[in-house]
Amino acid sequence: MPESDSPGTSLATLYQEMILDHYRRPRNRAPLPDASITVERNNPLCGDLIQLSLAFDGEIVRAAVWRGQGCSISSASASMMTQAIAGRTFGHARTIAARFGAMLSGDRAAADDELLGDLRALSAVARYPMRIKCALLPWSALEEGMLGKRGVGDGG
Amino acid sequence: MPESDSPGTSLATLYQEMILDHYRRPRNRAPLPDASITVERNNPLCGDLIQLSLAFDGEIVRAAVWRGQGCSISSASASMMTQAIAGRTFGHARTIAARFGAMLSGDRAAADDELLGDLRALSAVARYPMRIKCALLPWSALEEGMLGKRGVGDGG
Amino acid sequence: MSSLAPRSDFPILLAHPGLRYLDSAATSQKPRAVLDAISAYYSEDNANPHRGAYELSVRATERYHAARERVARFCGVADADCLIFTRGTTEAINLVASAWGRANIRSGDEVIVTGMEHHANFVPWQQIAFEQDARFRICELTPDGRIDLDELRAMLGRHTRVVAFNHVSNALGTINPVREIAAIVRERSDALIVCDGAQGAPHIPVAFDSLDVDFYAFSGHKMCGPMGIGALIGRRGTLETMPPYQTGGDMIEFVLDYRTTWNVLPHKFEAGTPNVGDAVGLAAAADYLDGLGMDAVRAHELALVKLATTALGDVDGIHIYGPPPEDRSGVISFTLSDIHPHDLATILDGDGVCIRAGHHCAQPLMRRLGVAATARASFYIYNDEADIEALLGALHRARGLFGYAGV
Amino acid sequence: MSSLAPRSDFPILLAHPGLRYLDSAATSQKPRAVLDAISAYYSEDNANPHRGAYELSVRATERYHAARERVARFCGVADADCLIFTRGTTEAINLVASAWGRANIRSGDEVIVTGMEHHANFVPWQQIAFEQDARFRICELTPDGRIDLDELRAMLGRHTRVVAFNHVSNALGTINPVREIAAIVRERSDALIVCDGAQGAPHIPVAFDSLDVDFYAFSGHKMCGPMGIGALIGRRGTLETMPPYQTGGDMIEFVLDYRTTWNVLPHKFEAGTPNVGDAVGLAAAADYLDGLGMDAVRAHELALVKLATTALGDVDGIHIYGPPPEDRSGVISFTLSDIHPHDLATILDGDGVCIRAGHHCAQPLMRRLGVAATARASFYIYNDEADIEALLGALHRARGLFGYAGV
Ligand SMILES: Cc1ncc(COP(=O)(O)O)c(C=O)c1O
Ligand SMILES: Cc1ncc(COP(=O)(O)O)c(C=O)c1O
Repeated sequence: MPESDSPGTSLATLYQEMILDHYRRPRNRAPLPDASITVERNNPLCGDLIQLSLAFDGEIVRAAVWRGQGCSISSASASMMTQAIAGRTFGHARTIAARFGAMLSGDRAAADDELLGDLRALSAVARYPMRIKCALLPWSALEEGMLGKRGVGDGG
Repeated sequence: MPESDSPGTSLATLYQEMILDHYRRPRNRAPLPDASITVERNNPLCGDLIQLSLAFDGEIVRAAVWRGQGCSISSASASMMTQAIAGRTFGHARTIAARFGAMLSGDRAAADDELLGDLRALSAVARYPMRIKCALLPWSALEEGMLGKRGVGDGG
Repeated sequence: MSSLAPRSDFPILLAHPGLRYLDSAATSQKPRAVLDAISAYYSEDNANPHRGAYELSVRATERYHAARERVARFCGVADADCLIFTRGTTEAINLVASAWGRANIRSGDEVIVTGMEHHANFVPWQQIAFEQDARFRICELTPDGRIDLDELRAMLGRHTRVVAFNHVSNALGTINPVREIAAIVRERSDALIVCDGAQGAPHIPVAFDSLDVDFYAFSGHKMCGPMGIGALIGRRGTLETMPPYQTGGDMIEFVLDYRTTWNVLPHKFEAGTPNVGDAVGLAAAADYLDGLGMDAVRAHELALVKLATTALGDVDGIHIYGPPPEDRSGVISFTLSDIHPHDLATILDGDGVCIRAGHHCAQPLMRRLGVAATARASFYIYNDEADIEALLGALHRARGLFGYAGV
Repeated sequence: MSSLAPRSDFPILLAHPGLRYLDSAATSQKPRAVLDAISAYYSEDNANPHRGAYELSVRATERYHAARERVARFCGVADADCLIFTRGTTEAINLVASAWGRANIRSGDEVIVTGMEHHANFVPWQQIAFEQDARFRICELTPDGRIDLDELRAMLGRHTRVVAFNHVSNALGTINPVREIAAIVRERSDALIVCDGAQGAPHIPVAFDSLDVDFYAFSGHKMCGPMGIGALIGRRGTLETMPPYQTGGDMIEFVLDYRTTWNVLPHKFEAGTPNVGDAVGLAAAADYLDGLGMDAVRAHELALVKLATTALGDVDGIHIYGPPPEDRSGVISFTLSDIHPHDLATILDGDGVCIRAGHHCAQPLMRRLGVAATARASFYIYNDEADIEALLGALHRARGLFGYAGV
């Protein structure tokens, strides 16, 4: 559908330099031989595939790396996510994930939340419903990877 | 559907005394121990069932009897049919069958054809498309019963 | 007594003012709202769902998703992923008999159906039992046309693998006590319980989640929806552990050269391009029926069937099958003297009264009733007292035509 | 170049004036005539066919019968009883793989498909081969995306039980030489030949009776018809000797307690209430397409795809898959530099250009092409040169957004 207002601007926001940079030079895209857990997530309807490996150290995500194939949105999301959570407690990682999810559902406050750091570059995805799944794919893997992990500061 | 003109008259023609008489006192409804062939025909969508037994004598249908269950139309048709063909040559039976079929497709001349005798009482069926199958059921059995029989006077 | 739904909501009743449509158990008529919903979908939102990366396709996907949620809500299913869209009841039951049956029914097992089943809930079980070398058993009926629960109790045991029965009989109208039957089965066996709801969902409030059956199937076309759509509802655990039915697009996860993995529910059981248009139509039908209120639908049919049973009961030579009207849906199945049901239907049609005559896709039941066919009038939301009067008048005419006195 | 069909015949194109719908290989849009035919059926003639003894039901039966004859005529089938209505291609192929396959494929047999099949013509064969302990084999493709006929020749032999291939590839557009392939197969084996015509029937004149394949399957929704309907065409001898697929109402002759016999063709393969509404819609679609002329349809698509291939071929970084446009249907499958097809589709959607991105339900093919996904534009009767210009413009914009020069 032709967009109602300035598709150009909107798309330029979606595909801003930060996203393309993470797409073309993905961070933490490497094997992790001593991974505590590896989770695979795919979108069977488009073929996108993310493999996330996490190494835990007590209550901390010591390392997070990924592999897979996907569009710029899912790749940038995975790349930034691994940056954002590495070295963080489970509780912190969960908070980031929740804020990220809120941002994608259109929560303006979340889109301004400093906590999200670079991930805010993905805020425009909220306006592209068919791409939200792409952005969330690595986070869904993260959720499963941390399943049952209780983090410092977790309420319950 | 309500009929456009005088449903009463039309239905009274369909269910005229002759039909009801054959329905209630079916002719040739009996076993035929020395049958040359027995053919079964059914209408799976309504459950009507006709079993037709024929005994042949050279090129003649010596005897025709039937059994089965069905509505007044299929029963009367079977009853009258067996009367009409018993003792006739294959060729003659086929001619009757053809005229009967023509009558049911609405051929006025056939409906007046003396050859059909009592069977003309079924001419009103032509106006009830959903009942034509009923009237034809025994004839379809006859056709199979005579398959491959060459009758006197058959053109080819 | 007037109709529950405005007759003017139904284009076909407007097109044929004299139509006395008493064959809704075969298929229902459609309100304009349903036809408009289908047209609107194709005129505004049509695309292949799940597959596109453009907005129109997202809209089609959302319409399809919303239709599933809507229909799930209609029949009391909280977890909408457990509602699989099928072509109708027949396909839904075949799905279970084939996919679950082939994986779970073994030699020596027993598969139980009842003597009142529609062919759709009889033949698939008969065939899968034969194929798996299991024993096919038929639970007989009481003289007034109910499932004989004592016999069922006696049949059940550790060999029982499946118990399949209908919620409501299409041929008799009998409303079966689903929860009671389920309790009886659960107490005596580990059998899978499959309920054919083709005549349930359209006529009675259904709350699947509280029925305690494993599968429930129904058809859209019998509940004001279009043909070509229906549903199978199952339990997540059962659906997730059983193999898929048809394979192809949409239902896969990975297709390797020599191995394939399956998508999640509900997609796993919906191979190929989904029927979004008709699903949207079925959702509109659910809106329509819930707008009337399913309790009101049931009350309306009950009132009509009581009225009809009383009125027809006075006709000389009539025989009405099944339990008393309180325990029947809006169905009245009967024979009249020696007038064959087909002849009856033709004569009634002359007065615009549409009833069905035949075995009602229930030959095993007909054998048990000792008849080849019955006549069946069935009521729905657009029927009214005038329909019953027309039926009665036409029956008297039939008697007259067949030479019975008193017309 | 203008569109072949008036764009104003399509309500959705009127509703969305800026829509550049280039995803007809996924599903086509519907002309008003088709939507009207469906509404008119439900508004005037709706009843359960085959079963009623009243005029309305006879009319429904006749409408259904006429729809079958019409669709049979559309695809060159003289014996209309050999055209089985299914939900679509996927169900049609599952029917053959399941009903014919279970009865005929034995341990040691070989089942051959090609590397370009849609999952609907791949997974059912893979699964039935596995189930019957047969060998599943994949005939590879030539570098330009055709079936490698030399390899096929070499694979065929007395063990070959089935050869299944598509008439036209949905992912590449390749038009396969059906008759030539059939001749190759017949010469070297007794295999059953199954042709997936999902992308054939909508786009190319099809005369089943002269194709020399055993089965041909297609979907209504890809040829201007509604979703929820399609067809399987078979040969009378094959259909008559194979067991039924789904069981239930309409498809039976006698249902005895422990045995059932089957109805004649086509009913034997159509269990349950048929989808008359959508069959009538599909017949209207056949009317519509024959009104344009299927030769004209093919010529129009060929002209568009040639134009598009030339125009897109000049875009820096583009890679187009499949054979030259003369041997393709109206499909152009491509990738552009390092821009992921999904991103491409999103950017194009900004200009109202709807293309599909992904594996196109052909993961085995994607592996062979060495990509995870392609972008695919596909043309139909309502597309015109302006659609191609819009596509081209949007591709340039995508390059710009991804930082490629020359915009
Ligand atoms: C070549 C091919 N085969 C099979 C199918 C499956 O058709 P359907 O989804 O309508 O069953 C499609 C389209 O999705 C196709 O393009
Ligand atoms: C009780 C019952 N079960 C199953 C069916 C089959 O439904 P469908 O023909 O819509 O698949 C019907 C109606 O025909 C029915 O009344």
